[in-house]
Amino acid sequence: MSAVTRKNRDGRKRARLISGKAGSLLRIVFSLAITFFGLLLVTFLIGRVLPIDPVLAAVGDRAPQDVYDRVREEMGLNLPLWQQFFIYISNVVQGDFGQSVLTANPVIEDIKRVFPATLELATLATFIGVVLGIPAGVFAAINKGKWPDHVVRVIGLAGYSMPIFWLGLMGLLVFYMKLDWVAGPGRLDAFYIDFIEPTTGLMLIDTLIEGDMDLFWNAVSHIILPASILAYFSLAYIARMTRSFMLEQLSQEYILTARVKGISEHRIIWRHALGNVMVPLVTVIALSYANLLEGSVLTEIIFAWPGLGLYITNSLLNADMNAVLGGTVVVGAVFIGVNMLSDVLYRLLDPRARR
Amino acid sequence: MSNDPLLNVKNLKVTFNTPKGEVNAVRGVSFSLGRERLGIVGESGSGKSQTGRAILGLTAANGRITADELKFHDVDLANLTPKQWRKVRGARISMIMQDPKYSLNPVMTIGDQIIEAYREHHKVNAREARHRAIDMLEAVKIRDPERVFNSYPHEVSGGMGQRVMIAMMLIPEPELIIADEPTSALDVTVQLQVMAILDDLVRDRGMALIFISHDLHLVSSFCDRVLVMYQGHVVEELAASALHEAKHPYTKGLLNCLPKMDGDQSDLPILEREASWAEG
Amino acid sequence: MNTQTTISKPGLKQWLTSDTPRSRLQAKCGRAWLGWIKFTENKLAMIGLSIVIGLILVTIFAPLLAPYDPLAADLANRIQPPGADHWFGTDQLGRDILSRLIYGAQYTLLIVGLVAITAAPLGLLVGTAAGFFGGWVDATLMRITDIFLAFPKLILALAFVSALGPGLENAILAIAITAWPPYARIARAETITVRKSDFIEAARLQGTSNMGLIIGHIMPMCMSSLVVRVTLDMAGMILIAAGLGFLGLGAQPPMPEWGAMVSDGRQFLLEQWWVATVPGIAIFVVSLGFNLLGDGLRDVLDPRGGD
Amino acid sequence: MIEISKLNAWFDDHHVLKDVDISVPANGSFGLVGESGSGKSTVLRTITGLVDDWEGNILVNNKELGTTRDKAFYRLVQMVFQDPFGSLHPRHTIDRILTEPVNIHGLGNSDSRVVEALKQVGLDNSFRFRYPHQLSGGQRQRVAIARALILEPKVLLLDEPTSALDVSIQAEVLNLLSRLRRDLGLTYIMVSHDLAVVAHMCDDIAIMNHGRIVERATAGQLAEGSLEHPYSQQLYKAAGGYDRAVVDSFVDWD
Amino acid sequence: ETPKNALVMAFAIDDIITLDPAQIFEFSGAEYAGNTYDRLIGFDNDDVSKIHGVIAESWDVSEDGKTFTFKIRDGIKFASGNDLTAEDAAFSLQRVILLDQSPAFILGQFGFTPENVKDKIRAVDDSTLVMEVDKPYAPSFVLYCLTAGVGAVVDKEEVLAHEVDGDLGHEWLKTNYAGSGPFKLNKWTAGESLSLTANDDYWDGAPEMKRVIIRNVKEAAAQQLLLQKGDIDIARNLEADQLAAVKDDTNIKLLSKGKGALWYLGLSQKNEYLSNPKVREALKYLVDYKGISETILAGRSQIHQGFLPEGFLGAYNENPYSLDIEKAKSLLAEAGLADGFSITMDTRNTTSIMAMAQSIQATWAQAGINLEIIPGDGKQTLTKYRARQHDIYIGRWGPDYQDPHTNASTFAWNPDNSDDATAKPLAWRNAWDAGDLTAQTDAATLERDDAKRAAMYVDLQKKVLADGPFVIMFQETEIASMRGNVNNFVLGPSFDNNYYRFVTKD
Ligand SMILES: Nc1ncnc2c1ncn2[C@@H]1O[C@H](COP(=O)(O)OP(=O)(O)OP(=O)(O)O)[C@@H](O)[C@H]1O
Ligand SMILES: Nc1ncnc2c1ncn2[C@@H]1O[C@H](COP(=O)(O)OP(=O)(O)OP(=O)(O)O)[C@@H](O)[C@H]1O
Ligand SMILES: [Mg+2]
Ligand SMILES: [Mg+2]
Repeated sequence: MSAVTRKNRDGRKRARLISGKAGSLLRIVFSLAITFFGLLLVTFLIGRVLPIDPVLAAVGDRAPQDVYDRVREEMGLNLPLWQQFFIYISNVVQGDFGQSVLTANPVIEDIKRVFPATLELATLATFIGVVLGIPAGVFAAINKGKWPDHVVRVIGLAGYSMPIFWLGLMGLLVFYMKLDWVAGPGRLDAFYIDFIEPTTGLMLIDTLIEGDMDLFWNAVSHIILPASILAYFSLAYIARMTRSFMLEQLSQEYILTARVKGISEHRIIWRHALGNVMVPLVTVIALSYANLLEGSVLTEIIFAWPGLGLYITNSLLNADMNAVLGGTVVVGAVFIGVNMLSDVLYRLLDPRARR
Repeated sequence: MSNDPLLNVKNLKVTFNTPKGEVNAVRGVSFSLGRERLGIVGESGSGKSQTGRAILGLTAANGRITADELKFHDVDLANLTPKQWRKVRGARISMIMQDPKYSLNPVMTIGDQIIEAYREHHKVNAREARHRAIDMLEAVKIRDPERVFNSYPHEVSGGMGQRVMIAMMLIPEPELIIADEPTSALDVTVQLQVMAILDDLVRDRGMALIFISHDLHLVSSFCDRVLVMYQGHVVEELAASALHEAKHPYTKGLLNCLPKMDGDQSDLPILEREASWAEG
Repeated sequence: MNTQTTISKPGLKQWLTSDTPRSRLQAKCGRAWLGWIKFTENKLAMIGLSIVIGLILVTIFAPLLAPYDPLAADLANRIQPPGADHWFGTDQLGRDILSRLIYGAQYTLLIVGLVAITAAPLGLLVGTAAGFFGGWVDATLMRITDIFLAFPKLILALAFVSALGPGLENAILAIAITAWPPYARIARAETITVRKSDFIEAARLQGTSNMGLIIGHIMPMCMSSLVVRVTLDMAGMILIAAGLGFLGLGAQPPMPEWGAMVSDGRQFLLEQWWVATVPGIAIFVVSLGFNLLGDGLRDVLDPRGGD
Repeated sequence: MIEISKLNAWFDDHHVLKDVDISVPANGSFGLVGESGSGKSTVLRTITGLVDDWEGNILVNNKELGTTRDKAFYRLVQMVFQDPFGSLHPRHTIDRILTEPVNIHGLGNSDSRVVEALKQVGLDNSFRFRYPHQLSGGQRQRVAIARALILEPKVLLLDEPTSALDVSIQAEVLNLLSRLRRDLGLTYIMVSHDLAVVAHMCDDIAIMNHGRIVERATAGQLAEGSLEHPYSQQLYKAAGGYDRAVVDSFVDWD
Repeated sequence: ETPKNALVMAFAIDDIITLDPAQIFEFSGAEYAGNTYDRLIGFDNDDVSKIHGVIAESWDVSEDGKTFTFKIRDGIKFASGNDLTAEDAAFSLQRVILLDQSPAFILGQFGFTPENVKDKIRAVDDSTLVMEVDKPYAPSFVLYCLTAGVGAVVDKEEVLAHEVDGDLGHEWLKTNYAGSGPFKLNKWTAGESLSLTANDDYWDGAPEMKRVIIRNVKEAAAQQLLLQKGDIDIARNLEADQLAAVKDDTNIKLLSKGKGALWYLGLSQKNEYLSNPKVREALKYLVDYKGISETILAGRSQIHQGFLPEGFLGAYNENPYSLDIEKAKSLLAEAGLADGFSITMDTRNTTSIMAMAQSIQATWAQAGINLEIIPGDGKQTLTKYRARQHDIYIGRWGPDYQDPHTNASTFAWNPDNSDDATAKPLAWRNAWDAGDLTAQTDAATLERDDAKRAAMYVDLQKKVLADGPFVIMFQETEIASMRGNVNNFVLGPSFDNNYYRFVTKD
């Protein structure tokens, strides 16, 4: 007969010691490293299983065989897989993502160029989505089952189910061609292209830095349509989630408490209920923002918007794997960054999660 | 105890529309209330809470209130606009909820929630309001009011939370407080301590109190008068001191079925319900 | 009260609504019946159901319903506007759009059906396992989920389609592979909220195995939020399929898949709007249907709601 | 039947149980009282294997318990939770809830066993195919008891089985539990914060405070109120209803 | 509205992967080089048989046909301000061979190797360039090859100033400029835009357009909107239906020019059905040439079945095949395939190709052939094609230079049909053993009499037409849609010859 004794109690203690502040930082770093490694590995493997010949992008279809063979060797494609991966990883660790075959530029340079375009678009779209989506969702929730609820729902759903290229082209036709409210495809009118030296890469900010208000308004009128169309998607999602979170909160006891205090309905909804709704909502918004930051290829094609989505897709279709890998890492980093940001916001908004 | 009635309730009915048909939660409750402590007891689902909520106009959206009379002083509570309600709620009639864990907004500090209750009804600046709030926290025997003022609800214990709740509901100095099982989520000893605070405050400020509970014993030792409810009806009304003289079999049954401390392990008497009770 | 009125009508209905079912079968049927009754009271859900049933019927009876051969090209008759001969006009190869729409219903059904039965269960399994076991299982599974989540979705889908070869089935598989991580997250969150609850511990005390707990006790708790999310995503799935089609990796021509029809038609959007718009509206209607149905299903799946 | 000695338990760094000793004879009934958070539930949960981090000796039916519990253990020991609203799976019918343990332990005959178990706790067949939310609190708690009984255990651990219930229903459930103990020869450990309930149900009582047993008493001693520890006395007084003077004499035990 | 002195164009330019003329081998890249670099010689866009000097004022061919001597024009300056000399020209040609990029073979086929090129191509003095080829090729063959992009002259001093690790400035020139053409590079942003500025000192007259801005717009519909709105001057990639739409717009006019590119089906001879000559012939009767050309490609192509595009020396412009299902059926019956068969076709997923493929699919169905279309992105289908894993490939082939040998050497030439061959012309990709045609093709390069040479090519084309594994269908026509006020935009037979320098705006 042996009593149960507390096993490895000291071990646990020690484990707990590591789980202090430095420990949790260490754990975060470790899990980030794993995630990135996974991303790289998956991308790399994709590059290998892709039935697209990466050499073709570099030499074209009509190159003679000897050029083809030489370039293939230059690209390191004749090495064993693990060796290629190892070389790639060790370069990445040194901050070198290599060169893109398609643009003849270092991948890093390319990303510095295309990511701000996407960032600008996604940020504005998310902004519009949040500014319109939350009130729409609240409005639907407080009118649950009545016609405003249905209207919000159907409009949201329509945004969800129309292909973006349809919306994009129709938007161009109506607002650009017919009504002349907005400018056409591109980030600036074509003959302005050379007028602006990218500082941040964000056209709205660069034009302001330049101090040229004409350019700024030109940039605004270019971005507003694609941003609105992207926003439609996040709006639909945000409104819907807001609605359901709101309904949940409105049935909570503390709402009753607020009513007992004689507080106006307005304050109850926008301060009390929404304050709580924002807690889960930041995660939703962050996720939809992160998704937009991947870049929407279709929007980018239609609006001639040189963004990340198009860059990665195009690179993938040409098996320009350095570019794809670089892009994936950026998207992954953005994703993780946005998630961390949402965690921070979550903590900020929800005192229960602090400490 | 002055005898001019604060609240007059005649034939109050609360009916809910549900997918399964109508639910009559309260079926004709009448009573009048002066500046006294009135207890409402009854088993779960007997309509205690709904009676209390109807007085504050807080019946859920699918519910309907009818009453021959529902008057607070000369205010007809049955026909108030939302705006008029806001003048009554908090300022003149208030309610203490059962569970502080769920009844306080988790993302607002306790201080903000108390101040909000006060400033809704008193035009004072922020500093003044803060002052009042801290005083009030002290009044409910919170030892470190400054700290609690800046805390969030999850950072205080249940007993503390309930004190905060009391402070919040009393700060606008209402004339009538409805306490819906204010202590049943708490430990026995804490429960009594919280009740003592409530007792003191109500007494000092000359408020009327409706105390809702399912614990007959507790209610009778705390209140002046007791209403016993069963299935939406008041089956008996008695003075607290006269509890042992209760006549209604339901009331007696409730009293009997409490286990005693005497260590007697024989079966407890069981309440045998009769259909006729539900007719009122 | 309700049952009182039905008792006067004996027979099947009484058997179904009996308060004291005599067998599990009877109880099951009765429950299904009650669920159905509850469902039918939800008008929006009924509209959704009719749309989905309509889609299924169209799929089954396509050959009877379609006025033309959906594949018959007729270059002389291309891009005709809607009219008496072709209700929804013709496309760039002179094929009747209505007929293509009718024959295309099956692919839409296939896409949403297959993704729903692959991605949702996969996400559910991963999420519940991670949430339930916690510790390193959770860490591992969630890292994998993160990797897939952090991966650009279209790239993943594209890569899969490219690797497996183009075609609808592979496109569907690719979509499923990009679709599961959010489901895993939802399921995990839900699992974490319930795994410490009394009813799970109670079940454990009955000697239920971990697998039993996950499948029998945890998964049902995740179902309603998952169903809603999946039905909400259905439109997105049709659209991703369309997007893959736009990039040429979706359905194989001349398959009249709706997304591919929209993307083919975009070229004529400015002048001949109907070519892309008609299938676009079809996608909208169907996703509306699934959405309404999903909301209704959630109410039925969650026996607590409503009463 | 149950011998517990030197039981300690931790949640992370938090030392929740400190040298708890309990001994319950077969067919005995042992009561644990104490304020919220004093560790009452943890004692029961440690016995049933729901607590990972503990040390000490636990003997059930003369068998020493290790860190894991096997199926056979659960046929011997069952537990009823405090909250009848949380301990039944909201998506399972009563029938399924009761059938599952029967199937897991391969007892067979689930149909008749379920009916029998329901009858034991005084529920008729009309409840069998309902969902928990379609039952009242008392009925739910009966179902929870039925679930515990369906495996025909010898020991029943009761974690505040009536604290969520109305007094009238509490009486019914308490009577039911007494009857079952008599009829089936069960052994109970019952946790409650209500002295009267424990006094009514149990032969021996322990009063817990901050993870320690501060006092032991028999039902008789409790009835007389002859308790020594000041905390016990306070509990005893509190059970007498609201009395302003008594409340003022309370001290905080934080 | 665009400024008067700037030309704004929407053009799918994302195929540009380099700006180094020694490497450029893509359509839009060629157009860039054509407008920014001068070559030694050029040809008349309307009559390619007329070859004229550009940087070379004149040239001589030696008796034995192996030595070419060019006299370099005086007074040409590079954008850098350096004088252009024969040394620059020699360096440029040597550089092509030394760098050995994709288009290097255009020069390399004349016997230049990295080892000998410095001897064989050399500047005798500042104004004389000598080039020695290894065989007595037809002079037109050699000259046409020099009109291609590899003949562009780069600024030796400037390029070498940016040399890294002996790369002859290649890395730098990929994204920079060192030429003497009518326009110079302002900025290239890959996948986004290309902007050029006028060379005001251009020896042959400064362009009127001071800036040329080309924006990458992939979506044809978007190009249409931009054009109709007047935000651009020229839209380059409108498809059939957009062209139909803008035709009615009075503000817009169209300019078209037959290009060298051919649309064809490659029939893999590894396939048991396709290796049957009767089947090949049947398939040639099973394309709705007229329907596709008039509807799907409306205006952007003409029916053309010989492997040399119209305008090339020796082009055979008869089109013997037309849609004839009965004939095809009887041919299939003769082949013992009266019940048809199933086969796949790898198809790029662009709108036109897809539509063509679907039309073909529908036509073949009428003859009992079940065609499965396997869509894929360009590089993907191409990878498969190059690996000889297709049944049928629907493709577009553009000549590399203006000499007939460019197409003959791919459609009618296959020295080694084994899987590991070193030369992989289209004939090889379709596993077609061209037999005697290989030798005949080689012989044609050495025929110095143009008329005889032309006859040889006509003969080759007829043979390929009759028996080859190619269903050549159309010759491409390029259409530029432009605002009414844009004049003198020039489209040439290849992208090298699309010129901006003459453009004026009203
Ligand atoms: N929104 C609602 N819809 C339908 N029925 C309701 C609603 N709210 C309350 N009820 C019903 O009204 C009846 C009275 O409820 P009430 O809350 O007043 O009971 P109670 O006496 O306070 O019980 P407890 O002691 O459990 O709090 C119950 O049967 C309840 O089911
Ligand atoms: N899962 C857990 N994780 C961390 N701490 C816990 C956990 N469960 C219980 N505790 C802590 O252990 C202590 C004892 O808890 P326990 O539930 O045993 O108390 P109790 O006496 O049953 O109280 P109550 O009367 O409220 O049920 C408490 O301080 C509690 O906060
Ligand atoms: Mg209540
Ligand atoms: Mg407990």
